[in-house]
Amino acid sequence: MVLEYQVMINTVQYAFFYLVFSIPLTLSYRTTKVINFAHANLITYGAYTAIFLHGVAGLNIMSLATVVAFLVTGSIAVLNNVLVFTPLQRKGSPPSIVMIASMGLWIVYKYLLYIATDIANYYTSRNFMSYGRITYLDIPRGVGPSQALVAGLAIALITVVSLYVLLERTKIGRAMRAVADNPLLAEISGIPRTLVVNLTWFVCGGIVGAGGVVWTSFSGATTPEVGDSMILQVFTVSFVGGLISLLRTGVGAVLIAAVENVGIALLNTYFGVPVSFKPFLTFTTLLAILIAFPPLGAGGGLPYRFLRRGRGSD
Amino acid sequence: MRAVLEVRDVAKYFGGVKALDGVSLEVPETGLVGLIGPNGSGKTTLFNVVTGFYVPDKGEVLLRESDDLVRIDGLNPNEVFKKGVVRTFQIPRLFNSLTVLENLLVTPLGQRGESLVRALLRGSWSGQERELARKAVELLKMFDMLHYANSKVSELSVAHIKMLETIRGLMTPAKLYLLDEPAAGVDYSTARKLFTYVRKLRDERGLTFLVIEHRLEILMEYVDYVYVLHNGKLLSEGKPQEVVSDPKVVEAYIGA
Amino acid sequence: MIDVVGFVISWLTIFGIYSILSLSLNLESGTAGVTNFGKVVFYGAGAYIAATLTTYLTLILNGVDVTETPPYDVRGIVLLGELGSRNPLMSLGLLVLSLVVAFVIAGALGYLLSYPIIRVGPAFVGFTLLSFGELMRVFLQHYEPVGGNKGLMAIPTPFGWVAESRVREVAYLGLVMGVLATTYVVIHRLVNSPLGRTLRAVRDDEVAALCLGKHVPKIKAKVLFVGSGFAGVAGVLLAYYLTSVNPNMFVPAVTFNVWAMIILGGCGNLKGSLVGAAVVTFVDRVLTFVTPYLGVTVISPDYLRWVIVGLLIVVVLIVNPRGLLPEEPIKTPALEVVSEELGGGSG
Amino acid sequence: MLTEKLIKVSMPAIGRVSNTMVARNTMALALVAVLVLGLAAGYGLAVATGSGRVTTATVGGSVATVTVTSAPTKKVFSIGVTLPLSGELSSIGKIWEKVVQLAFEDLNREVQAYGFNVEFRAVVLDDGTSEEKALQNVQSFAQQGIKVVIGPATSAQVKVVKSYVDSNKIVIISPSSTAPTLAIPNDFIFRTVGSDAGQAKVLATLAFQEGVRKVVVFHRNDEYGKAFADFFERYFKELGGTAIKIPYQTGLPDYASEVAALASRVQSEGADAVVLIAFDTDGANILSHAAESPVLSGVRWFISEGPHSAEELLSQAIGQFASKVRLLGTRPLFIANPLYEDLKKRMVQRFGVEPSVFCENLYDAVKLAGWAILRAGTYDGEAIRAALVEVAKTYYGPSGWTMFDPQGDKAQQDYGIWAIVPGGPKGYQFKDVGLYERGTVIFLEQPYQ
Repeated sequence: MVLEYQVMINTVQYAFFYLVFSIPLTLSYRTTKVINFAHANLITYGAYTAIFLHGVAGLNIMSLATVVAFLVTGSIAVLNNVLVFTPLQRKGSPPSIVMIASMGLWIVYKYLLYIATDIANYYTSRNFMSYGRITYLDIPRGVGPSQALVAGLAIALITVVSLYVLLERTKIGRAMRAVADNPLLAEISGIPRTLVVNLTWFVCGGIVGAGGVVWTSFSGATTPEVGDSMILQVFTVSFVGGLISLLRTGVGAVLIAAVENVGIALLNTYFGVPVSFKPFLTFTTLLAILIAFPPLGAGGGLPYRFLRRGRGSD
Repeated sequence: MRAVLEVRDVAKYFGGVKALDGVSLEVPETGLVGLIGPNGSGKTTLFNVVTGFYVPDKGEVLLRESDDLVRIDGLNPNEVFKKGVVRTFQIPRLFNSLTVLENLLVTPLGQRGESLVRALLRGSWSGQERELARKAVELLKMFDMLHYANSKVSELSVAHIKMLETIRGLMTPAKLYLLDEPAAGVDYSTARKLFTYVRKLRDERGLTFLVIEHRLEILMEYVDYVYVLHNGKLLSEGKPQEVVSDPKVVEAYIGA
Repeated sequence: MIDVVGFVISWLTIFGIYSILSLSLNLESGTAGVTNFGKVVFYGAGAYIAATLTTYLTLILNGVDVTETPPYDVRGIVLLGELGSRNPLMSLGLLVLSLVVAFVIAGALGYLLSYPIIRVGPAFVGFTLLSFGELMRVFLQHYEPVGGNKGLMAIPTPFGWVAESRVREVAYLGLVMGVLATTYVVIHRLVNSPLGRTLRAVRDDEVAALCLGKHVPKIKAKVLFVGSGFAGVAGVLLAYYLTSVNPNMFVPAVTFNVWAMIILGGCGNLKGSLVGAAVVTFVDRVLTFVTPYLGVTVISPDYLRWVIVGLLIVVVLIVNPRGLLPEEPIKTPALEVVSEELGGGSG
Repeated sequence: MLTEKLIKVSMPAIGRVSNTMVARNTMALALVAVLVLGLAAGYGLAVATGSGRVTTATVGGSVATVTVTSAPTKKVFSIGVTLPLSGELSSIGKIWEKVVQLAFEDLNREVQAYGFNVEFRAVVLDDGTSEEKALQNVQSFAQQGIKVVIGPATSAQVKVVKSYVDSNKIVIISPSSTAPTLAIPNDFIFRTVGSDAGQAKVLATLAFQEGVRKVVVFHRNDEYGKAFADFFERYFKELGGTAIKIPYQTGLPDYASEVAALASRVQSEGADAVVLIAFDTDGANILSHAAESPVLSGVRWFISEGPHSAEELLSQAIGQFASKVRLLGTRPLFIANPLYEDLKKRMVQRFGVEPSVFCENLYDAVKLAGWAILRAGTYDGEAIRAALVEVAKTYYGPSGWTMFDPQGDKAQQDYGIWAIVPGGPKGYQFKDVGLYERGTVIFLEQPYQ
């Protein structure tokens, strides 16, 4: 095997990131039926919370950054919901309109961050348009795995375990699932839907932001485009899960991470395929999956919409 | 009387739930047949199977084509429509941003102006369009809705929305009309009016109807045959007065 | 002194190109409800078709061996600069050829792309098309015959043979306006026809449309054919206007700009698309006259412009999803029939 | 100064407006109205500053005020400057903006010292590193009657404006476009920097001279990276080496997978060096991942000018990596040029930033433009073009001699060798350690022990 061991480590590392970024996407879509473009901002804002803490306030404590980022991006997600998504849904706007509104939000947040980086640059004369890797004080380092791998593992584990406990073992989690399965019925049976939805947004937004913090300990240089340039991959991962299944989303995270790391390294080393084909590989995988296994149920196209439980089987 | 629709031993399962479990029924030509049953008894599922939304797990759905009965299960909803089955929905599915007139005009098949090239040549379809518009006007007049012709659906009352969905189906000559609770949410006199129209259409034009309805007191007055579904199975069938006096039916309704 | 005529010409030209895009997007997304986030695919395809056809054919028809001197090579570029403006007939012929081929190929691409997108629900359509745009960009970057990363430049323009630059600009503006008028008439007719009615029905409720016998996937494919075809034509006009294409011009941001135009103007209203395109392009241009004198460095006006655009999208959707101009009723002879009846009834 | 205050005051005001306008129908329209009014006001301001006898001119930057106290008949020439203040190159663009400010101040002082009663004024626009915007900016300049434009930055942008400026006779001086496809004679495009071919040759010589025979060229998959890699391969082969090219996609969130694939390839090919052709963000990203790879830490690294002066490269990890792999880079530079050292010093004094790549080329572009306008004697594109060629023949600036070749590109570009060494406020710093002279690289010092 000529493949560098780094390829394997990167696969694991990316799988962690995709997991942490996609699971909340799937969960928030499942509960609220909003295709959220502004998901990209949550990643970026998480990362930039850490960067501003580091570059402006001089703090490099990851646990602190993670908590702050969780609060910041969680609040942003709730704010989006309260100010934009809920009013739209209440007016009976179709999902496509809500999606386009989230696109508007995405643009706003994106350029607000640019403005913030410019202001920060003006006052500190540091370059925030491209910010080098942050070495955190509170994560073990030295020989062995990198900080990002340790933190990535931790955050992925915490996310998966806490979501499992939250969804499966608590009352709130059951309420969240009930809202996801049948919002109308949930409301009738006395579940405070608004609260549950806002809570979902907060948790989902917060997890993504925390993942963004870990990103700053991994990426060689973070830019305000980080979320945008990753959003298609993150959506691809969630699409593998049909935007419904958290388990399949996890499988998608590993699959896409493997395609992007092992796949391209193999193709380059043995077939001379340029490394620059990496995005091509990702999107071809997405299209292939969509064509071979079209999503069923609400996420499916017209011919598949009513095949929720499969043709004659299940 | 020959059957227009024949459902033979149809079953449809959702996970462990047997939504339909071996249902057989017939709708005769120019019949006005009722389909009743408590909530969750599989009435709408049956409509969905007949109109191609679901593929039955078992059994056949047959539709008359001149002298033969042909299978229509497994066809897509649009193909089922082309075969001559028109349906309405329990929760009306109208085109909300279109006017009442436009809603009616969507229905007819074979509109020349629906082709990409002909749509550009107004002359090629305006004659047909006028003809269809006159037909729509006639129907609207019949249901006393002409003055709403240019109103948007969102401006209509629930009763009118229900009526409009039924009228929309009538814009095309079909072998069979499936009406899913046409009188739900409609006041008593309007509901009676609606059923009177349906019956008149049946009598005058020889149309065939299969009607799901919860308001038995109205339905029983108009239909000539009734099927009762319960837990995905056929519980009873017969003339309205026979069914009403069937103790099994009474029990099912009270039990539910 | 400010050259007002020059300003108007350059503004109207870019307005025209964007209007064609916004009109076609309005047909697809406003009227038929296909959330097309991959508009840039067809725009880019059109631009590349024009660039490739024009550069290669100009060289070939002038007897240059393109295997020796390809148009993306510096020698080819110099030759194109010399040969491109010699023969009016050739320039105009290549224009017509590019327009036709771009419409057909971009349209066919749209038609074919409807295959994967009808397999996925409304939630996925936007992203599927968006990823396809990125796929195309990566492909173009690696495909050497269309210049790869270099792209193609020195594209001979249709009016390159006109000596006076102002006259040339006006002629090109005329061409753009002609194409825009054609687009408007065609799309206006499509919308105000039984087809347009069916499209709106599909947008409102595709399940109900399906139950009324409409072959929804086929209808969407048809719409994508027309919309993509016109986007391809807009791409042709862009390629001749910029005289240069490269893969990185066709990024998703272009699509979002067009979306902003149709949302501000009103989804479903064709005049709204024109208004949206006019406002956005006009503000952008006027800003270039103002910003140098503001002396701003801390906050880039460009960022501020995007924040405002984004906010407007959100606000318009919340306050009035129909945009500045609401959708108009479909104008067919049926309206006359009804008004006769209604008039006759009351009189 | 005043305008800066105005902006600072009006920004929160706009913010307030946008926060409160959530729910009312009229507010959307109001916002449009605010925008339009703002534009109108700004426009009035523009006209006022443009036509009146204003003695204080704001030049691009936020703090710059060129106070000129001279007779009211002074002639004012506007020069357009289109810079990538936002978008991909914005971190460099921001430094360039300051260079422009400095260059115009110097230019004005200089011409007035020579007794010309004129003033040059920069009309700075942001092109967002986008092609369409670059054209829009150049058109806008043209419509304001401006005949000389500095910029745009990238070759793709220059290509887009080329047809327009050629037919409208507007002189374009790009300080950083290096694409060989733009080496076209008799047009209105000038470039004050040498083409990639020259630097590729220097980099190939450097690598070969350092004893490297088989390299993997890891390059941006864009016009710059591709052309550079092709030239490098050609020259390196001529010298007798082997080069394997691996392009990587730009604009990615991170390059870890690419670096790992690079490592696999380096190992499987048994290459003894990596040549990295990158910009600043991607370069820094790649280097910091490479620093973690034992394979990539075991081969030599050579770098193009792109990542030079990027702040992220001065981290401890990359600094240590640099000395381990004895990282050397090339860049266009007339080494030990006192004018360049002076520019560097003044940039640090004035703005607290070191000049980044192409700053000296930009500075000279401004100076050349000014002197060419004076030499032409008339504000006319064709005359200025002719004058520019003449002026450049005898001009010597921070970038060295600026003579143009027949294609309008810098005829003689000198190249320097840089390294990352310990020192400076950040722990590590960039240091120019050698130069290229007649086919060989001469080291002035040995950066790594």
